[in-house]
Amino acid sequence: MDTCIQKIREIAFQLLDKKEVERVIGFSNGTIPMATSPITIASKQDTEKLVFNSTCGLNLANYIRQQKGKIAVIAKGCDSRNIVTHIIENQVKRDQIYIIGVPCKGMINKSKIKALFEDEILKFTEDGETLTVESSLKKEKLNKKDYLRDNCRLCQHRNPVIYDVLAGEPVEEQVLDTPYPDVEKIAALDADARWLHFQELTKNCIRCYACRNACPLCYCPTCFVDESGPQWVGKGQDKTDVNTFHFLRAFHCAGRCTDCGACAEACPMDINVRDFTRKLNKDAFDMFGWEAGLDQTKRPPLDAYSPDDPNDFIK
Amino acid sequence: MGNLLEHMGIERDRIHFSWISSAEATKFVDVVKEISNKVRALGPNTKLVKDYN
Amino acid sequence: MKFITIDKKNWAKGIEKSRETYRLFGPVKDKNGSFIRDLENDMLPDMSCNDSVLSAKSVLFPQTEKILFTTLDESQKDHHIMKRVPGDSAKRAVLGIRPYDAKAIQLVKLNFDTDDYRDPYWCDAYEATTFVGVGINKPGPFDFSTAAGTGPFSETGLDVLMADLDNAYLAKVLTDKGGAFMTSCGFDTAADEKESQALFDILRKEAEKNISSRIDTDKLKDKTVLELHEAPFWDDIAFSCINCGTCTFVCPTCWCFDIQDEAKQKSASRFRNWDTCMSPLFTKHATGHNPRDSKTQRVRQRFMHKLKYFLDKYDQGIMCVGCGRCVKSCPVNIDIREVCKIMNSYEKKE
Amino acid sequence: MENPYLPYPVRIDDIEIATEDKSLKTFKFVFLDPEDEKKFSYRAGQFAELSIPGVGEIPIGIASSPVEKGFVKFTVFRTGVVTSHLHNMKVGDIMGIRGPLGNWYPWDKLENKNVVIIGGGFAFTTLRSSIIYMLDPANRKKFKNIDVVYGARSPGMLLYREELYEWEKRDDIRMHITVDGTNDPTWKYHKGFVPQIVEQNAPKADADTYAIICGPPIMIKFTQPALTALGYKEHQIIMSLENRMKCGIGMCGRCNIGKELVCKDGPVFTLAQLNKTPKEY
Repeated sequence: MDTCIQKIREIAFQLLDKKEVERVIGFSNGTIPMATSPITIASKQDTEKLVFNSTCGLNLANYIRQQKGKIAVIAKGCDSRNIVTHIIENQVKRDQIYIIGVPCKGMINKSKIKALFEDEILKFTEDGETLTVESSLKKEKLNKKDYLRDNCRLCQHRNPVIYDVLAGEPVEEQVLDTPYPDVEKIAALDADARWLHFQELTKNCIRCYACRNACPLCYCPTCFVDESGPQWVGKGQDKTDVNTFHFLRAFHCAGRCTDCGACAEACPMDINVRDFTRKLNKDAFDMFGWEAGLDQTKRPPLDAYSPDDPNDFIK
Repeated sequence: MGNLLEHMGIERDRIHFSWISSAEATKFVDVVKEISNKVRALGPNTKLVKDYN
Repeated sequence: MKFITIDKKNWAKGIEKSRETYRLFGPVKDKNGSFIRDLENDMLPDMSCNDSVLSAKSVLFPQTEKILFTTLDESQKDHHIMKRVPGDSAKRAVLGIRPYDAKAIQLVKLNFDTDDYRDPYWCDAYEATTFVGVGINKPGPFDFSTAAGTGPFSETGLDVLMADLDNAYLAKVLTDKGGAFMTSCGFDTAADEKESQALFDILRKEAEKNISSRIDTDKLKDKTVLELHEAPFWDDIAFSCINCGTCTFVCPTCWCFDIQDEAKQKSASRFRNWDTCMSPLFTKHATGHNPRDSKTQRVRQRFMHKLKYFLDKYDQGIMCVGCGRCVKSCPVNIDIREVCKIMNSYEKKE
Repeated sequence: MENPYLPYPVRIDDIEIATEDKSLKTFKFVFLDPEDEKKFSYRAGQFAELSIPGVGEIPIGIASSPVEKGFVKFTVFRTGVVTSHLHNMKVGDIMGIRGPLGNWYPWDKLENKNVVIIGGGFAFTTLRSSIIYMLDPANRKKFKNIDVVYGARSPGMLLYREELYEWEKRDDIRMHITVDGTNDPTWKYHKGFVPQIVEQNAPKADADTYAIICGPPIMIKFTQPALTALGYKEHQIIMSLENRMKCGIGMCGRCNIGKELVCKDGPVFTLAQLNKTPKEY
């Protein structure tokens, strides 16, 4: 991916130079190791600030709504699928968005890397498949493949599904025999163990709503947890309220989630919120053969009625 | 929804979806009876109940 | 001034002994870091842990706290008359609190304990609490506490400051409260005052040398509120923000809260919960009008409050102790050090 | 010191529909414990939190006047969860009041001055409190001329109509009542928006004249230039703000404009003060 950044910068420069777009949305370097930050660029001189590497785990589709004029956005496979979902849901118009597609080999799991070190990481560099990570106590050379985020490990759409230009050669797609091993693992437990799993999962949740706010799907003007008349969910730390927030939010993403992993990436408490959404993704796939964001012409399954709906409650 | 709650460890029989027209009174009664019986068999729910102290 | 040496072999026993008088809080390791928790039964504080993910503010200011209650049952004599939840005035001690978190509590105190009103929940908890801090021998890369008016061995707000000397702790008793706690543990091996202080000075200097991260706040005071408020840089700072509450919840000095009522059957309760200026709901009027409707306005509020309004209002420095938690936790890496730099160096163009 | 979050228990003594569209009701409360009434000693311009257990609290300006004893009155617009619940409550119901909160109109400074009171719509509550206070026989001589400009959408939307017409008959207060429009041929007062009526009828400013404004943001915005045109300086324009509040005692942090907290440092500010703060209200 090192080479694609040159390409991204060139494309962005040209677009701004020729005034084809007003702004380019991409990533810039962060102020701390393993951090990148979404950035918007309006001048071609600033295109040098753009970076793209395997720490760009957020989803830039989250930044393209309600922008003025035409904008360009850098999109990984999952980002592009969320752009498709935005188009279907009338959040953006296709001709307002210039998509700079980036074939993606996966983003890294920052928590897993941090867990290797007793102290803070001071330096992180990436060279192809090798990650070099340094703290004051030690220096580790890691194989990127071993430190991918779970959603990237299980990703079957690494190449953008929609784009105006590609900033790199398409990468080989992974084909998985069991695309939902995580869901199956939980499903294999008995009911009480499953319950405990989810209780343990959300135990540290502080309801900062980073998961919701990092999610490109969560654009409701008033989220159900913020609604006061009627108030659906209590606002405190009661575990029932915390869980209700998580499973209802997940349900609102049913058939729309691309498993981009931005929710888990954003969580300051390292909660794998995907344990909720993945189950719904699997159901959407098993029941409707549906994966979100692949086709601009089809509405998500929970958004449409079909006479051959596999559910039996309509009888 | 039912699937997700079941996945989280809530018994499947505690949640029920049905399509009943306002004209189908007997169906409504039947469905409610069926659900009540199922839930009664499960006993009191302890999950997703607010601690209230 | 009194110094006490505590052999680490005696530490656990002493802490257990203190439970006769104190309810204990301290850092506990969890899967993604340490948390300050109520140390139930025989749990011991993890004194070796790196910084806790959340600060120690929750000991005095829990994220959710029931403050009032009543019955709605009209057959009861005092129905609909709210009463205070019986306070827990039992003595408590926070073990292993970081010096910057203790300083933060002093800043928060300016809000909760004022000439006009005293918040009884926070203040009662504060008065019941003994703060037993531990100096930071090796500050991490995000620690800019020395530039924020505290430091790895700062004594402000602590009752005891301990230094970790591998096999032993050297405790400096700073207040009577601290002395009482040490006595309750049975820690009474006095150490030589002069030598001990010299050792603390060395440790402090070593630790402070390790801090390379800093912020400059010297010019903030001289700028007007409106000059900074109307400055052109806020949109750029706010662009990446997703408006989650992470920065405010992990912050040891953020004290804003919400008050919410809940009713179940015949009982009604009033709670307070942490709130965040990042949420549009924070300032939204019932009419729908919102004085801080845009993300930029909310991000600006956070930094203006910490780095300008607080400074002007209390003249006690900025409302930041340099712990670096918000820098580490922000999902989009908005860095208060960078924002402070931009604000501090801003010169309005005529 | 007492718990500032603990409301005084009160009983609803009377409920009056205040406007023709029934969106506003005036509630009269009596303290269950007479001692609490003494503790709830307030000045005109202050507000209080009306507290309904299990539902929530709302900050509302006090409509009764310190010179009225034995009860407190609030006029409440039905808009959110708590106000809707309150509108459905009955005489005799028990709830709570927490306060008095915030500052008040600067009565010391206004002594021996001409006072112009300007209000619009629902925001006439603390202004009613102020007028009753100033007209009290013990107080009237402390003030020089009193002018009142008060407007609403239509005659039926004016608050405290009976009192307005009574004041109209007096010679120690000049009333300028206005409505945006009306089909009533017997309407004998002004027609037009408040800023325009201010410009036409309010006295020109001299060093001894102060204006007190309370109204919706749009009215405040357009009344300011009218006052400036009449020669009012920014320290002579006194305004009462409202922002979302929870604690009412300056602790919960949401109602700030710059370093000032509307609930504690306000709600009353001079335009001179407001011009130094961000316009986040």
